[in-house]
Amino acid sequence: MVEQTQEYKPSIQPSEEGRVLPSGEREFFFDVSTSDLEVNMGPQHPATHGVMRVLLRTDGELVTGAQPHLGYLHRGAEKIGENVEWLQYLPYTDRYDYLAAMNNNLGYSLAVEALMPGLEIPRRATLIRTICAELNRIASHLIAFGTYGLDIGAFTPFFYAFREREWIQALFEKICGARLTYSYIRIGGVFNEAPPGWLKEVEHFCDVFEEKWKEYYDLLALNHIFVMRTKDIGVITPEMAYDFGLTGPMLRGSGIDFDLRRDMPYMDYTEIWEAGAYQIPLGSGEKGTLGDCWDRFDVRVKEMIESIKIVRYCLGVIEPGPVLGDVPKVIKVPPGEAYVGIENPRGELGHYSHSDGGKVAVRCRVRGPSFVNLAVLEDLMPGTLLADSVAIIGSTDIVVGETDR
Amino acid sequence: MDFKAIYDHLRAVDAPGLIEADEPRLPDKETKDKGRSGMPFVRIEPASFVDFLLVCRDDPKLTFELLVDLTASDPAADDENLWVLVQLLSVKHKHRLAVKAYLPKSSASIPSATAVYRAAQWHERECGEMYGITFVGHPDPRNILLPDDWVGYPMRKDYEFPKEYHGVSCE
Amino acid sequence: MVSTKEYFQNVWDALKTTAIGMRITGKYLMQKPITVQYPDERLPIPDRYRGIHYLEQEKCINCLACARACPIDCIEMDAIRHGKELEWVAFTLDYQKCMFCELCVYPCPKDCIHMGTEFALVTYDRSELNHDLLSFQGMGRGARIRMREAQAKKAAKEKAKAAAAAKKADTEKDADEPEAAGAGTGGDE
Amino acid sequence: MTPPLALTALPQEQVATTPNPGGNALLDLVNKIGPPEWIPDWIVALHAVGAGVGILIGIVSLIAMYSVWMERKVSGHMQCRLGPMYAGGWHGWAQTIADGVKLLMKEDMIPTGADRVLFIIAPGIVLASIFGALVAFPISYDFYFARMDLGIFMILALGSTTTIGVIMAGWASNSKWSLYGAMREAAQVIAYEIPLGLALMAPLITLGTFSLLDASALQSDWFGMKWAIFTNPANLPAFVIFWIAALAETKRAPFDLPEAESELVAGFLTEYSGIRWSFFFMEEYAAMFLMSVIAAMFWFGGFESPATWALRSAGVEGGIFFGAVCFVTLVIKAFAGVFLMMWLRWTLPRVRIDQVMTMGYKYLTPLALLCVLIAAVSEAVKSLLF
Repeated sequence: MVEQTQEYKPSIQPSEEGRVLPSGEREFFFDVSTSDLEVNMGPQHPATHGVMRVLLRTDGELVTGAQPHLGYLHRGAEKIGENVEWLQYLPYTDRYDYLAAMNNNLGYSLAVEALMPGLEIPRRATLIRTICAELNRIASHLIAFGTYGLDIGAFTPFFYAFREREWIQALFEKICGARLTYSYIRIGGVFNEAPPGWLKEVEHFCDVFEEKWKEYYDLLALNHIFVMRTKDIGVITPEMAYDFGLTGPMLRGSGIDFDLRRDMPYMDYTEIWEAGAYQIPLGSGEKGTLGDCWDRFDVRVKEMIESIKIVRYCLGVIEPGPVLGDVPKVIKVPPGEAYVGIENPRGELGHYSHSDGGKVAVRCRVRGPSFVNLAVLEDLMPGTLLADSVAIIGSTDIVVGETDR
Repeated sequence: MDFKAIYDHLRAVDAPGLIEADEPRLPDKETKDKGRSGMPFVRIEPASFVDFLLVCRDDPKLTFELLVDLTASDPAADDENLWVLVQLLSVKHKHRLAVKAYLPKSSASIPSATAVYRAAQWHERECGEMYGITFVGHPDPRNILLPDDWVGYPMRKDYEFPKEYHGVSCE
Repeated sequence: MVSTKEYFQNVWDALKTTAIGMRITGKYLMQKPITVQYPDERLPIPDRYRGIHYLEQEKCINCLACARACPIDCIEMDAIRHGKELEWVAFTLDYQKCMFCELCVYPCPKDCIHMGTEFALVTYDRSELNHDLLSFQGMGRGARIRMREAQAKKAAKEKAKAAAAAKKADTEKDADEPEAAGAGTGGDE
Repeated sequence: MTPPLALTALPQEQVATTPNPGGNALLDLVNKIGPPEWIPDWIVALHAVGAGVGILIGIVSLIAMYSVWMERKVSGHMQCRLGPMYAGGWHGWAQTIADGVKLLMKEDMIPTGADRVLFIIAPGIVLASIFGALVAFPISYDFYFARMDLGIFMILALGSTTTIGVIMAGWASNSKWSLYGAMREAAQVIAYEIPLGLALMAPLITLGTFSLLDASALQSDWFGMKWAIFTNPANLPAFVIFWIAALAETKRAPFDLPEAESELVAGFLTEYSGIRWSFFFMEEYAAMFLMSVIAAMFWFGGFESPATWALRSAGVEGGIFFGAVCFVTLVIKAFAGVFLMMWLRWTLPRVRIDQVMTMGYKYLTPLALLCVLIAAVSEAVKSLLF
């Protein structure tokens, strides 16, 4: 963090003819005067990743203050949750973090299932859920990778990232019929069985992706200009990360070894971890300071390859079987409250469901990781250059659908 | 630590404002109790909210470094209380704790947790605009998601949807 | 200040990583693109695609299960019952609201509402998006064009088939009994 | 004392291959046709100049148009896409023409609060300066707009005048983003003029001339491959430095800071639309072409290639066919340069403004000076040895 203690001393000295103001001060006339410039970055700006507005105070190229303004995409999703049935709320969860809709479905389903103690989730359903969630994590990180390149000014990686993302979307299209808002993982399992040959295609994707991933890393992450642009920028110290409640890659980028999949396991992630299928990439401060933008970016890029490993493990152990537990057509949830946090691509996605035993939720809270991660912006921005502010916003990897809900 | 151990430890260190633990229970037909599923809670006194969080954060056996979530809930339109719910998470010990405080709807106010966890800042702004809860000592108590001139607290159960907003019909 | 070593290291790194990047982009310059020219070529649409609905009207029993399952209440249906027969008044789906979640498909007891593969919903007027599922008029321009194309194709196929059959019949007739043809014509006379 | 360096030692027989030193080929052509006696000379001259301007505008428009099309195709294929495919039929060759027509038809918008006069004349200044610089661009040995002994000086001087237009555009737009773009442009161009000029010194020392035509003629040996980049060890690093500086001068990625779209929306172009915007666009591509021509002329043999050498040894020299071969050689070389610029653009991320300054002042300028030194020393050694 750079301390902002600059004061301006105009090069032209004030003239003697000044008048005395009512406050007793003397007013001088300057030929040249400087002042901070207030710039609205957004609501429509290429670097804000949606309709978010950041009010910047700049001193030339130097940013001296930043204030995020949210709410341009506020749709009252939590209120909707109190007015529709449990299953009917599922499509709305797609629309928080629209880049990782499978994970949102999963989080919501797990939160509702936590209130239904008798419900058994078939093993095949769990594995398909894991595969879908991890594939969607890759798809989401690909966007993070591509758009971060775009923020820094490299266009081509964005298209390479989209090429693979399109493939994942085509896979999802085959399994559930939608490309973005899947509504596939539902309470009690998944909506329908994977079509024949789908798992083979996923395996093929894994093979190809591992090759392409190396190219991504060479093309963008190790590029000298990219490294120079992102190292030592937006440093989040571990203390700061704790204080702001950061989760996910933002937390791991600061070198804190914490992943909900391993440390507070849900579904079958314990089994996968114990089988040694994946590691948890951490920010290392390899290129600059620990917890800078490069570290966060690096964690995201490396997580993609770890997700591939998880998918491969699941493909190895999956067996035929039912994919939906014993769920009635109109779901009635026993009274109770549950909070379930899962590892979304952006951090901990928490769903707090409160049921009074009826068909409709009493409270349907979503703890969006982007919302929390964005708060750190106010502290990171001052003292950086204008171009760095873009790099910092990009490295938080927010989805405005989730910050505003 | 599991919830039982955390609760016992909180009792042992005499955490300020701790009232009771609310654990899930099976339904009981005789007392017409519908039971409660889900997760256990700790209920605290709203007045000593900040002190309680400080204990949770700084006690070496608890070390809840992260305030994951702070939200409110309006259980029913005829209920006289609002709930404030806090989810704490310890990275070191890998455990969670859910904290709940009851606030009367007539005067919903609670000390702000911003001094303990800065993560609470935006969550509190959201609770403030959605439920009309006053967080005493919050450094920046503006609306965050709603426009500054919004009337009413939309997430309350007795909220009535406006007929129009700035000349735009909402029917 | 940077040290001398760092100075030249920077120069070297910049040149090297630029060369690596250029190798990758240059490689793709030589490769075949992966995109398709959309209106001319189309990617195959999977069977489960969630496009515009279609309704098997004769199966429907007006039970309202789909309308009730809809999270946004975009399905409206009404029918008058004459004994076992249903006289349909309306079955509309408002695509201004619909979010293609497929929740209306599962509860159907008669399995009569489906998600189609048509996705082109562009219209000149919002009111056109309130589709009447009872007729094809509501299916959108692209759907109508493709429907017409499909019908034309089918008709052409049938015509060809009929022609082939006729020809085959003719040749068979010719081959089997050439006199019979003459007899036939004679009969006509 | 050593004898005078190669700076003054122009091989006379090679200079003689460029006829009519100091004249204007167009004027000669008009004179050859022989207008009636009663038409005053100045009218003839005016017509010649008019024809020259017409040819120049035609060339610039064609270059800009096809550079844009090429950029879109190159970027498309690098990104596994196709780029424009419809307009015109074959690979969308008419796409830029269609875009140009669209831009002409667009509403002419001037933002409220803009300085109208500056806003309107800024694109003109930008375009005029690049046209001015292109006057020194020779089409072949016999056909050029102006033969100047200090041609490269004029190109550099007029080429950097575009900055004034850009700053005017940024200031006049009454937009904060535009102002940022203009200020960045000012800082950047000033920083990169120095290494650009210094890097050019190396081949200038090698060749010993400031004139584009002479530079080309001097590289005609060795089967048309006596290119300056091979004849002096300092010229390759000098070319790299020149190229980086040229990217910065022409506002191309990774130095497209004045219009950095992810930071400044579109920089100084934010408020421009329609035909005015396309003027800036044309300037960018014409400048790219011009920089590539300079590189081709002073490093890569100019008009010279084995083809011209073969023609010359077969006795075909001068005349339309030889001129055409010269022109095609140069255009191929220049478009190779343009392609290299595009390749770099679609590979690299954008540099930050302080890094741009650091790179210009701390890396390129000293290294360029070193190149000049090496070039001079090696030329001296050469003139001693041979």
